Amino acid sequence: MIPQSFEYHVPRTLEEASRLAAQFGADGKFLAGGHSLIPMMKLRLAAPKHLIDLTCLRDLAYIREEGEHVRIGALTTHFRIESSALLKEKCPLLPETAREIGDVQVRNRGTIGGNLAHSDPAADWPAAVLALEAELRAVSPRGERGMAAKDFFVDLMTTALASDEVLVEIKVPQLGHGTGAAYAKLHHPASGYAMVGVAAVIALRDNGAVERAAVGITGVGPKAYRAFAVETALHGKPATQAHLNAAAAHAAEGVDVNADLYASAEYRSHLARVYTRRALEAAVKRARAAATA
Amino acid sequence: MATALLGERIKRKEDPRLIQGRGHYVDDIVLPGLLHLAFARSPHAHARIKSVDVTAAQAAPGVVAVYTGADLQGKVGMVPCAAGIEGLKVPEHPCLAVDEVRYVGEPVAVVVANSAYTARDAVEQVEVEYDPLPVVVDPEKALAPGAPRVHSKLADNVAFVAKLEGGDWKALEAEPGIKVIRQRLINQRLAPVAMETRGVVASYSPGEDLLTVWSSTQIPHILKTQLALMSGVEENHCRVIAPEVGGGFGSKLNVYGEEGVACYVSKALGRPVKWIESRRENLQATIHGRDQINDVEVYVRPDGKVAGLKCWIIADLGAYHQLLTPAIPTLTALMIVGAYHIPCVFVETKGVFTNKMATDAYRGAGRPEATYIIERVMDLVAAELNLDPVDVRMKNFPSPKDFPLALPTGVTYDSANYQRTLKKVLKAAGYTKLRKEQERLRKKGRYLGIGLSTYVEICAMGPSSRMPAGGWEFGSVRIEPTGKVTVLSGTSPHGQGEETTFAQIVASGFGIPYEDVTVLHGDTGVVPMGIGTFGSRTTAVGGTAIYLAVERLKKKMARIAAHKLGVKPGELEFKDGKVQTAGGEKAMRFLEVVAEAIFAKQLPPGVEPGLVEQCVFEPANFTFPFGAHLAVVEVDPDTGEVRLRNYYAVDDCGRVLNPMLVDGQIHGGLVQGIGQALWEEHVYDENGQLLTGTLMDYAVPRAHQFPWFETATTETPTRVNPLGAKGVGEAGTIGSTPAIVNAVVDALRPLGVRHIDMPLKPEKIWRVLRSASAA
Amino acid sequence: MKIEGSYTVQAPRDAVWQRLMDPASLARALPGCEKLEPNADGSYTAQLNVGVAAIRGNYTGRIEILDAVRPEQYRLKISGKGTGGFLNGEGLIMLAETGPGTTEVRYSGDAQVGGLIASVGQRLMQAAARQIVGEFFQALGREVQSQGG
Amino acid sequence: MKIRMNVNGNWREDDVEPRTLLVHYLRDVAGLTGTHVGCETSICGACTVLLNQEAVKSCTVFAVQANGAQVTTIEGLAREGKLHPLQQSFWEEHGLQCGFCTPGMILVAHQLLCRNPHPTQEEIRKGLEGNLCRCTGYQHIVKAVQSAASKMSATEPVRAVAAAG
Repeated sequence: MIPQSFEYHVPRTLEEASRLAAQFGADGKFLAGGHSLIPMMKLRLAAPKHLIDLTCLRDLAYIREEGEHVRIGALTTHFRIESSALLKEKCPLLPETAREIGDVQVRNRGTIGGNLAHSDPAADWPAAVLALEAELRAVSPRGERGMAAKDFFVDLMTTALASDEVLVEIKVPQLGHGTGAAYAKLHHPASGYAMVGVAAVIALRDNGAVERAAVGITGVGPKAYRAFAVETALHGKPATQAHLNAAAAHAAEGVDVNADLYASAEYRSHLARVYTRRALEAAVKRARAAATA
Repeated sequence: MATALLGERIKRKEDPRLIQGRGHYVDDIVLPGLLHLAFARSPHAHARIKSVDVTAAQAAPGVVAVYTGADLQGKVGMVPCAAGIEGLKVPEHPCLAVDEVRYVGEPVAVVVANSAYTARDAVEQVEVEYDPLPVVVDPEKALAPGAPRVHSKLADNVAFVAKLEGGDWKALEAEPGIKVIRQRLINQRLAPVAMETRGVVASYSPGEDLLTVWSSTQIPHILKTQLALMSGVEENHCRVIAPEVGGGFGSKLNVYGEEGVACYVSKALGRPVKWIESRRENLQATIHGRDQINDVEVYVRPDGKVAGLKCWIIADLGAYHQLLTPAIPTLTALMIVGAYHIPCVFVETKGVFTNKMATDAYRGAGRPEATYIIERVMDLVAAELNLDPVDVRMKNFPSPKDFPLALPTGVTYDSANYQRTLKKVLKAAGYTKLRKEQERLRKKGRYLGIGLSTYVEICAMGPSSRMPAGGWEFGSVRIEPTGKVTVLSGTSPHGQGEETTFAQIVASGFGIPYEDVTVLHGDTGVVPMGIGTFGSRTTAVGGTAIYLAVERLKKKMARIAAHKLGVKPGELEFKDGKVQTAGGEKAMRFLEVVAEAIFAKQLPPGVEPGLVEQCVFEPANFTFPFGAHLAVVEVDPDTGEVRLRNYYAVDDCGRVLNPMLVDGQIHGGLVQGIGQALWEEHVYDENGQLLTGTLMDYAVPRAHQFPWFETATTETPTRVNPLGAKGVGEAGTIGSTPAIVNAVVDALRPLGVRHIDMPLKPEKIWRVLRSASAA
Repeated sequence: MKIEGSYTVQAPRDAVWQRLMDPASLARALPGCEKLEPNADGSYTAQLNVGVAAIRGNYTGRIEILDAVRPEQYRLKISGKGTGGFLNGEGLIMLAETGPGTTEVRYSGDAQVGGLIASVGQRLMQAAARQIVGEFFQALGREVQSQGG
Repeated sequence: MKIRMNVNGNWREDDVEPRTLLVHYLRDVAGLTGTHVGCETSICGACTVLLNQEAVKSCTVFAVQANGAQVTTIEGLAREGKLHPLQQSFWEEHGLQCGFCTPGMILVAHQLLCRNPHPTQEEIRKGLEGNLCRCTGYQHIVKAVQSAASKMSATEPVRAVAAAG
């Protein structure tokens, strides 16, 4: 319950934050909402010597529409995303996913950037940003760069971010005409984490065939992943139940599936298939609705 | 200001302080010079302690002292066990381990520091070298010849074997047409998880030689006696206070090593010390519940009449005895026939040591296991004979006229009408319609299940002859010169609301405003004697003591008033703040009578001044509340997830004193019982490591997992006490678990499913579904 | 906890074996290794700062190589303790030449984890173990390459 | 490190270790023991307070992170000796037993009603998902929130608890 001592730093600018991180190396950690890090510090699983609090960088908390994209500042809380009227209209998958994270207190405090940078294997945001083919933008002394979501998640709690790099923005392309998205999750009964969480985006052609499918899955493997095999299986096919079933069967293909007290690897693989099917079904339904709207 | 009557829905006296954050739990107590304790605990399930090096910890900033098991040897008594079972092996149980550790989380050393933060830092610096020893986790393996022994001084891991037998087994076994059904049932290990963890503040004043202990406990008086024995401070120099206690559920019906250590340290340093358990420690080192393997054999006649029941119980006791560890599974044997007239019974209970934390009383304590066994048995019988579970139950219920009913288990049920509660719950749920709906849904490939449980429990513990350390309860009532009434109770309620119920008893007895009554409890310096709050006894036993004290006072006041009014005491009644004749022609205000009694100017001859009476109530028997529950579930055929759709409960706890509180007790119990059926499980791996070490893994039920509970009561008063109340604290927990399991098994019946062990995690059900579809 | 897997190193079997037996290479390849000292009995004493991302702990332990059959297989015995509790493990390491200049290292063993990590890290343990082992073999691969195979 | 915080309407300044959790700051430094600690993994919600009017688990916030903020604890909910409608309803509907989870429950319910003055039963249950109660079985808590919702909408718009008044 009581974390180890650390030094606390409040940088006023991104540059300063990045410089501090470079200075402390492995001894330093960024602190955003703190809802991934502080629990681990209280158990003393993590004991960083320096905490660099980013929450003073208030201009990193925003949601705005720019052209074909929605841009979300990394320090935007889950709740702001959950309740954003703009996102409900432009990218409803994000509020839908936010709603499934932790609980109201966690959503009030936790941030999308912190969640993604921590990259817990059962966190919800990774599935959504993967399925939305979002771009994750980061700043370091070397400048700003963008990473495709599919390249961002490297391994268990390991991302493509360098240690002095600050995740600043999640840039999400708006869904086009005839596109639907959905998030289907099974909550762990104790932790609320995803036993399996599947975000699916489906674009339908006028003839009802699948133009594009993107599926992000969390909770199943050591990191969240794009289920390319599922996507490929759907591409160009009519979105019939039989095709959705067949595609969903690939959900855990090639993944080193997690096992814990609540679900063996075998069962979790099964859950991945069922929840993928459910996410696909819901996404197709919404895509059809969007097409007729 | 209304005169509170028994049976009314009255708001609680406890609440104003609690809803404003003004109550004081142990961690809220601050004393000048307070030091903080942190315990170094074993990461091994079984190991020899080679060395304990405390030099680094001692040198850490803010550390005042560090003590090891060796330091305390001979200076603090053993952790006590009060269970009296013939032939029971009682291994030594030091407060801090000395040579060997026997479960993960066993305390090895204690750090004393000037803040909780520094204590936490320093405890990591206690260096313990361990030599791992063979571990035994599975109680069945612990019974095998040559199994590693938890206690090398003992010949084997069997702590006790108890047998209970009744009825003419020879005749039954020879009976033609008798059918025998066998089933193994596992009642998994649970963690009580009171929202407030354990905590203790000990403060020793050398000048007065006075030890004051604030503990989050259900049994302050028993704890006082035990801490006196452990610490060597004379008992009349010890005071134990249970302040606000944030839930107990049996886990605080105990005496823990940490409490003994806190007393010792305070005495040794002459300063007050505080220890607040972390949740991790709570899951590791506060007692666990349940954990039995039950092998049953049911002897049933073709018409569904159950004629005999055999059960072999293996009870996993863990590594040591806590206060009542071995006694708990013996309650299972006592209640194994449930609400049914089963003439032949045989139970063998084996208590087994393993390298785990001790099990002990957790809400229901041995009775949920019994109810689970017998209620699963009823459904197994129904399935086997293709009968409706309702019919099987009705066939085996005793008639309401059969009570009091002596059973082959050696107990006598006081009063019941099982038929009535069952009929009432079936009506509430619309049973016939539900069965039709089930039929319809089955055709669509949907699995709806309907599960029943018609439980009976043993409560109001209990006659002293059947209890380890007395089953009476103390109550006293004192009327102050201003007419305010002070009630003392030896019980120690911690959420049940007896400050309210007791005030109702007193106010309605005297005919005075409920607001004029204050109930004090949980302080051995204030309440002279007591047993505590557990076993659904507080109202039925503790409330009766108060009721009787009120009656005694009323007699005295009536004598005084009669003397003054010139009437016979028997003509007077207490009503609306007056003591008056039935018609109200002659009356004195309550306060006038009080003044007469206390100022003692004109007392009748032989009447002592003052208005204070006490009573130690000794119940002649236990009480046996009962009820009928019905659960409706739907199983997701894709994933095995269970959704609880409806829950109906009809409970009979005798006379209801405050329906709102009864409802609250039932609801809370239901959630715990349903939690066991569906989610909760405290898991050790094969090396004795506790895998459910935080609330991230141990699933405590949450609000969104439940439908609206439809509850109702029937009232079959008991004659065991004059209140007619039976107790309701554990009913919901006891009744609900089998209802859920029966419902899920019922849902899967078309697949030929006969039984699934708890908790009914989706994966288990999915595997059943999958093997059924493969078959 | 069962740990098993395989890893392919682009080097001949002898070269891989050599690196696996070389304290200096091991010290460089072991994730978070701060110290690795040989003991008189042929075992090593190691100090590691090991973990995944922010979840790290300091461990002191003993590594033993037993029943070595050069260059095919050996048994590895590890015991250590530290801030996260203790770890005891034993496993079999097998080297097979799967092609010219390609060696497959297969490992299978059983690890017993106790203390803090066991009681709070259940959910992540298997994946973390896999990742740490993976890091080791990756580093070992680099070792072999840099030593010129 | 020096911090300033407005707790229940009063500004205070204290020197704290950076690692001091907000819950410990409130309890041990500010002496407000109505906020409780029930777990150590941000699960149980007993430590819930309002931080700048949003419900947070004060065991998962460092006190230094709340520097300059407004905090409302259970002690700050009643006004001029008058119970908040939620407190009143928890009392009337028997929404508590041992009382340990109650301050957190009341404050999270406050958050819920601020955002959704007329929640359905399901929305209430969902709103309580971050708070554990082992005593009540939740039903009376749900009832209490329903009752508070109707009280609050009958008398006044939901009163946001602004620490500064």
